[in-house]
Amino acid sequence: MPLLKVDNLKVHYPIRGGFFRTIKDYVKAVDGISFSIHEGETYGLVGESGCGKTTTGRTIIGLNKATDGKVLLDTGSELVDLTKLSRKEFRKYRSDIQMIFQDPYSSLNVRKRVRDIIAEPLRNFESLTPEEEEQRIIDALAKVGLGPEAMFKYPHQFSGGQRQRIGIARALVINPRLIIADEPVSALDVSVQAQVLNFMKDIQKDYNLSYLFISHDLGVVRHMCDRIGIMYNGRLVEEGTTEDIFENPQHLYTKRLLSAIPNTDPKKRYENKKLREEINREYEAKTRQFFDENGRIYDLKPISATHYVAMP
Amino acid sequence: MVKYIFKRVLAMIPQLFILSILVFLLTKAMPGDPISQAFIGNPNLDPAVLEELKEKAGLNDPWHIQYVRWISRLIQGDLGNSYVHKISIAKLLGDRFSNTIILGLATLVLTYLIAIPLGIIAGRYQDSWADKMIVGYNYVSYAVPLFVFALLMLFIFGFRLGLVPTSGSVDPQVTKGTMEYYLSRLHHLILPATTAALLSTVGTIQYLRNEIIDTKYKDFVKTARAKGTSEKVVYNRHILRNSLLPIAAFLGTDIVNILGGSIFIEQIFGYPGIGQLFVSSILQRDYSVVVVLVMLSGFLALLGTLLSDIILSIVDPRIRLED
Amino acid sequence: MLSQQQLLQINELTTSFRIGDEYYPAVDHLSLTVHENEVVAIVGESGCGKSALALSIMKLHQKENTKIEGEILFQGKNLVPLSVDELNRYRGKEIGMIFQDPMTALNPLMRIGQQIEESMKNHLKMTKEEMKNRAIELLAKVGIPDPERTYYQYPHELSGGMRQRVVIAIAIACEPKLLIADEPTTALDVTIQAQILDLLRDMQKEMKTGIILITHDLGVVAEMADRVAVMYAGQIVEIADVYTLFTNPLHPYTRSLFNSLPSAEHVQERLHVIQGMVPSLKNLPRHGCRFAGRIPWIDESAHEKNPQMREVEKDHWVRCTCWKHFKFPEEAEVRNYAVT
Amino acid sequence: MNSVDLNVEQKETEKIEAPTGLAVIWRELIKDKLALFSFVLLIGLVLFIYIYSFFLNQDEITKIDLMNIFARPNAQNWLGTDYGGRDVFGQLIIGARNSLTIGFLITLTTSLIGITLGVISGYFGGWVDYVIMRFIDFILVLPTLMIVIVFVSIVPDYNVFHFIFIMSLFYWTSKARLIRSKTLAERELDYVSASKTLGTPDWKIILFQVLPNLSSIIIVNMTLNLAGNIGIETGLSYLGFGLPESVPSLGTLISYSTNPDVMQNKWWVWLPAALLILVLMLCINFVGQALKRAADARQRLG
Amino acid sequence: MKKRNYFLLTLFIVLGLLLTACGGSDDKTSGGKSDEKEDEVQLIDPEKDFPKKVDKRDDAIEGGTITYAIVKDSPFEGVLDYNFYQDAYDADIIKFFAEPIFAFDENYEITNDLPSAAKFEVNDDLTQIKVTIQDGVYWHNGEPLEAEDYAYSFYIIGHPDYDGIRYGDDMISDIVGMEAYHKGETDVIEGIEILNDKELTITWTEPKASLFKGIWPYAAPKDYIGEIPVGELSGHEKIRVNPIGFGPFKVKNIVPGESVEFVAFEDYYKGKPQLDGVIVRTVPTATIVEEIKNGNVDIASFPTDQYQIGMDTPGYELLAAMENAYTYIGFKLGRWDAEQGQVVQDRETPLQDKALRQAFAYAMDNASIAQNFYKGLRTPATTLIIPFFTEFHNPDLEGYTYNPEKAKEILDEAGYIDVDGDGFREDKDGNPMVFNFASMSGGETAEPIAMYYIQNWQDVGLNVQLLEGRLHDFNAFYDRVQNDDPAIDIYQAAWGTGTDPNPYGLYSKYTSFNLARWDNDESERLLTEGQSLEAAKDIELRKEIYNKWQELMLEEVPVVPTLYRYELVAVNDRVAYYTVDPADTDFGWHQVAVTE
Repeated sequence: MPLLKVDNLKVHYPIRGGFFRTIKDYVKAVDGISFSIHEGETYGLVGESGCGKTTTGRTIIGLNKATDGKVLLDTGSELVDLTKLSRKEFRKYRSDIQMIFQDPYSSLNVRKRVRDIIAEPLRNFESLTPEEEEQRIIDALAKVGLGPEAMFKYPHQFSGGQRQRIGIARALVINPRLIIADEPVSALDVSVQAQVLNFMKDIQKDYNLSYLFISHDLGVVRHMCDRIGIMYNGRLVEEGTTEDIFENPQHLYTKRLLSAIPNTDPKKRYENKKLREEINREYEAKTRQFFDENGRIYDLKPISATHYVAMP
Repeated sequence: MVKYIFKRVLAMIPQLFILSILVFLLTKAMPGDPISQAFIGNPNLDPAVLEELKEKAGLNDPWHIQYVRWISRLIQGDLGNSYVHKISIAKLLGDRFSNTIILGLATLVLTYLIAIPLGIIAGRYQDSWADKMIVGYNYVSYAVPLFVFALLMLFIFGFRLGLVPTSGSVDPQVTKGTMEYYLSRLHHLILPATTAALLSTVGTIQYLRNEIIDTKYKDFVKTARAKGTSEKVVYNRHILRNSLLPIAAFLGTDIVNILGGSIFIEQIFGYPGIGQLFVSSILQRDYSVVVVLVMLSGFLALLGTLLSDIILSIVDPRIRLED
Repeated sequence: MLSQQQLLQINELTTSFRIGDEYYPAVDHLSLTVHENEVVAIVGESGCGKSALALSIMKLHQKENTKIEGEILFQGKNLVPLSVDELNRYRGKEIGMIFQDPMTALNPLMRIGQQIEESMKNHLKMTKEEMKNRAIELLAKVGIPDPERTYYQYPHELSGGMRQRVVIAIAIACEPKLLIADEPTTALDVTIQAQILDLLRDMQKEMKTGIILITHDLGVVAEMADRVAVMYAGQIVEIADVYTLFTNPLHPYTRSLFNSLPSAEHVQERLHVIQGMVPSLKNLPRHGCRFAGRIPWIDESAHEKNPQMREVEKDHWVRCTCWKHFKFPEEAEVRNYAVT
Repeated sequence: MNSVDLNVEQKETEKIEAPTGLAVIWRELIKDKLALFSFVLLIGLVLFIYIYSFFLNQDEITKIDLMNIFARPNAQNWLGTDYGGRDVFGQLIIGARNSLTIGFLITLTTSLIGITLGVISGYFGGWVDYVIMRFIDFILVLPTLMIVIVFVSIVPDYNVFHFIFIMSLFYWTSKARLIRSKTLAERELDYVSASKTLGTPDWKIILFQVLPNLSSIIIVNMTLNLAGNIGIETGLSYLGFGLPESVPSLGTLISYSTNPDVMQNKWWVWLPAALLILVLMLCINFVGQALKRAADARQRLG
Repeated sequence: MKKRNYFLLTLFIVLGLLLTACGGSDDKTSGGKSDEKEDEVQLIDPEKDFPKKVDKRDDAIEGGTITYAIVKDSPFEGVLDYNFYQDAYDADIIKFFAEPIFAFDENYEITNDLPSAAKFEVNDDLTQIKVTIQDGVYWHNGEPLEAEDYAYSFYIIGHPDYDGIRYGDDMISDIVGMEAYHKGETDVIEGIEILNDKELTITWTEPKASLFKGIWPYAAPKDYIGEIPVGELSGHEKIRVNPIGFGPFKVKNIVPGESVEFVAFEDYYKGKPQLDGVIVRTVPTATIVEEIKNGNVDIASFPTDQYQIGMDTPGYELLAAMENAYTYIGFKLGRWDAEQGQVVQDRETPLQDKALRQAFAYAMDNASIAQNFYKGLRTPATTLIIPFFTEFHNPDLEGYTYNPEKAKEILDEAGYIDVDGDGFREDKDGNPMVFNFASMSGGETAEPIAMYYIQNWQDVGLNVQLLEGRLHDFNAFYDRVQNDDPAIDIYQAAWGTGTDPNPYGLYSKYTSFNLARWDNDESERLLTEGQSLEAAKDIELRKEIYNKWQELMLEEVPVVPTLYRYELVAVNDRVAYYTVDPADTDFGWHQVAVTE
């Protein structure tokens, strides 16, 4: 039984217009996707901007409202459909799912000391004495490699990487089982990015965490994920293990995406370019095979035990 | 566009409707009434006639009946009659309304004529001497009460220097329609409009200055410079147009403010417009006029916001009026 | 490298920004040469001064709080002392510029056509008709599908990729000899990035333009550059042709950078972490090897007192002697150091 | 995110160094000599006015003295007397106190309404926002001055509190709009999302997360508003719809200048009040501008 | 540090502006007057210090134009017809082009002895008048003035659709058949009989003692406006834009609410006017003095509260005339019973005690107010019939002069003693007394005067408070006073008397204008007698009756007259002839001329 099962999730935003703000149309940000995440696993959700990957993550944790579909969380005793919960009811499961945000600058309230930032979930869910609370904070900070003196500082006194770690400490302090990481390193410089990525891997091992890792950077995704779903236009076009995706991409879009990654070997640049051109030609030629008459992506079909492709 | 405008105008109706009830109630709550006040201090008149006149005018009915009567006449395009002036309000407004509109327009135009160059100078040469002068002027005009300033202007330019007429909207001796007539009106307009404009520039200068300073460092300005565009053109074509845009958005509020200010300006410069009429109507409890004037101002303000939306949609390609 | 005409020669350029009452150099005595038909990439993390360098060449900084010293010789003519009017003869005509963010680089109130024509209007004596034709031609050239329609469109009607193409069209409108591309693809998605890079590369070849490519992405460098300069803390720490640098990076910073990069091509267990943080402009170390503080396990004596660029092999220059002594620490150590 | 121009590089440095809240404001004040001077002057004036007025006997000051009408400034009446033979200096102090109090209270009440509605509107969005915004649009187009004048003629025992009440009815809208737009921006920031995912209830997020981040904007706005609100009754007093004369205010004193005789020959009656208002407003403005700069720097932090 | 400079700079700009504004006149006042300020207040006796007319007719030239100012803060209403106007300012304009058909003598009674458009005969019992229109009187449109025109005035005022306020006057409503006409029952007023083009008779249902003063003297140009329905008349162009009369000047152009241009009417029956024309325009109070000084206006009423600045500027002369009005303070004693149509004096208030009212009256320092606030341009009032009515005003009555000691004495005697030592007297039973004093806003000095009275009363131990701590605007004030708001105990108001001295309309128990709601049999008897036929015929008798009444009112003091008023009129030196004396029967606008 997977820890989290997303079943045919849809998020449609109404476009309102006119004086009476009537609904004119919908933006189908997420249009029916299904996947599941197992315990201790990192599931990567990849795609270009606007493909719906962030919306998916935010919907799972209840920041957006789902239009349709289910998000089933295995709490150990029962399966809970998170989409059906009010914000109040959701509180019970907050400690199972937590989130790490993209921008380490805006995700921490600059007005608060680190201590208060990390204590926020504790104060919401547990009634602790100040001493207990302090101990928990120190523990959490230690988990992310920061000393207890950090407690009394403000976010701006830390570097981007450190701030991202404070964000992670905040998520970790209530011992979640699943962390949704929405582009956790895309705002960071390469050197700092490495730090955070290493560290995320470390704590995953230490606490048997599951990640939903949302990113547009295929390099990072390959480094981090066990399984990957490729999203396009609010739908999944391909899903499989990291190896499936990178070594044996099937869907045209996946191929195109992979070919677009700049290769760090300058000698291969002409080769790459040729490959890209080829794939582009193929993409233009065969689009109809991969999209139905409405331009919608087909449902996923298995081509191996782990590998699914959106095919007719 | 036409459809949009139509819808917007339609949407004004409920707003004006609420406003009308509000104002109607408020005016009815004012102590005294327009007819009684004519009798006070006139012991030769018979109080019985007063009652008769009040009854005839329907002033003794409960307010909702008066309101329904009033609104149903309004819907038929009849603004009603002034109790005090004994004339239909439409006629009463005639010249006064156009006076206020002309004064308002002149003020608006002058405001922009003064504020835009100053705002540009202040923004472009930020922290220069000129900028500091302009900002200083801005602070002072923010702090000086309108009527004190207006009186000072009147005394200096009207009386000490004798450059401009000191009251009225037109010379009584000129005949309507002649060149002389229009020149005379213009002559009478200069001082009140300039005075009002000098003080109402505050917001615009401030805003334009900030906007220019903001825009100055935007990427597309860098792009323009990178093309080898001269500074003059960079300012005129790129920075200015983008900075002026938000000012159009203030047209609606500008109109509200100028109408509010006209109450003072008209009072001080003896300029017969609706502001002056409003104050005297309040004092004389000429309800019907008060209500119409408030509604009219509200309507003008609504029109102003509509106008600024339309202007914005024309100037700014990013904004499209949805139907 | 092919021996070519020198196009741009930067000598001892120092660009300082005022913070409070003092000036702090963001670019510190930097020298660099760009040849015709050559793509020189300048790579480094944010705050290393690479963008300051790009803007210094065209003097597009805020005048009030920037100081530029040194020499920028464009075809032998020093641009630094020129007035804005004199510079305008070069801007757009001889040197074109591509900005990072296509969303903000275009004037939202002007039609695309006008914006492209502007530089032609500034520099070329052309009729309206000619300008329009050329603008449409340029739009076609940068791969815009319906150039005639786009000519009349406003920026907001175009997607990010399309806008960046327009920005490029603007930059090449007068066929400049030098293009400065400041992170031209950072704001774009990978697939679009690939297209834009290909476009740039093709055009560069066709027009034999020299390009200064500012980027933080080593992948982009590998795809585009002929020569690479690695910048750290306002200085170039290593410069070499692209093949040499990618196969044999020498400076500890360059090597750390490569090692910390996750790759889509192969799987690494752990990434290298550069210790500490990028120093801010105000706190830049001004003496000795500026990278020394971030490789504390290397003995101090390995660094030069006053590190200089040295040619270690043909056309491969490295700053400071510490590269000779540099090695990555063991993994256990890495974890220790990472915890700060 | 590897944004590149100079601003960002400067921002980067400030990011590291900027302290929070009051400290920035204080630093900004100290740096700007004019603002500091204004601040000291302002505090001095306000303290003087409130403390001094505490020792003044209002009945004594407003006592009509027919033998002493329009006395020029002299040893007894430092600023002479008005047309009732009343001491102008005393009226100036009490008037300034009243005007300041009115300014403070109007600022306070409008802020309270404006912030509450603005934050609610911006934070929740949707139909709540729609309704509040339409309401604000409605109030914005109201001919405020006219309605206030009508209102004044209705209330029989029109006093300071009625005045504050009426003004507060109309003057909160721009504040609500400002706060709404800032809240909208703030709401999109991840720290709000983070708080939501951490199970913090909305009201707590609004009160303890969003509001503190808006505080500098609120402070700046309140300061600048205060300047405007102090002078707010002057105009109404001129039209004769201001406060009753028995409640001295700067507006009453200034509106004596409507009489050309007073305007030209009895400068001591109205000029001190006009100058005091000017000085107060300028001081508040200069301080406000310094605060604004401080707030901007803070904003860069966000 | 540079910024400091512009802080100062802004201050300098403002100061600079101020100085330029005040500069001119500042030295004048500071030079001469500052020292004398405290020791003496220059006293003026308006009767002696100001002339009533200017007459330099020897230097006058033919032609010229003068500007006549209407001092008013809002536009004039423009109801330019005697039958309809309500606002005195409109009357001020009408007088240039329209006139009564009769002439009035120095007692404001109609006379046949002066040149006039019509002569009359009255029958013995004063029930009928026969009016004969003179020849040679023409309307501005060239039509002759006819009997029908005079009759038409009554047809307008009596008409059911008439929206003016003149109908109630019994000189109109008591015309035979008028009531039926007013109710719309008939088209003809029986009592108005047109004998021929030039003659008509008007008959009243009962003798009219005040016929000579009260008869409606205005005609309406029937040829011109007869076609227009009466209901539409007041708003009609022929009244608003192109009104006509048979007065000395013709309306040439009206800028609504703002100004009127008149030109001489060549065919004026008293002779062609000297002037070519007159321009009438409204001028705000705030600027009138400047306008006068600058010579922008030639004749204007001069605001008394700005008298100080105007005093010594050359170029114009100030004329003074007593206004037919007085200010008074009234004590609310009862209420108006609309059903019965009479006053019921039933309020439970210590003010019912005459002694208390007298004490109030003695405590008031009207003389100081007149001198200090008005520089003598108002004088302490003595009786309720103003000196304007020279025949009936009793100059021997001193009225209540300021005498706080006397007030205290009266109070002590009557038993109003301060028992609890709070400085205020309690009533006879030892209960605290607080009186609310209502006064009107408007007018420069209204507030300090009200406060001064309160101080006066408080000085003698009467606890009077300003109603709601503020003054109330005209309408709010009268609304509450008329409706007998129990919150008001004492009020200050003013009455305009018109030209009829008869105080019945203000003080009879049957009139709602008896605002004090005072009901006294003796007063009622005197008032009725005063307007009886006998009294009308016998002026001595009437004098005696009104004398008694004045004395009675002083004794009973339901109201205390406080001030009589003088109006100042500024006349430019170029004006050759003008008078403000209402008794100057020679005066006519056609004689006004200029010297240059």
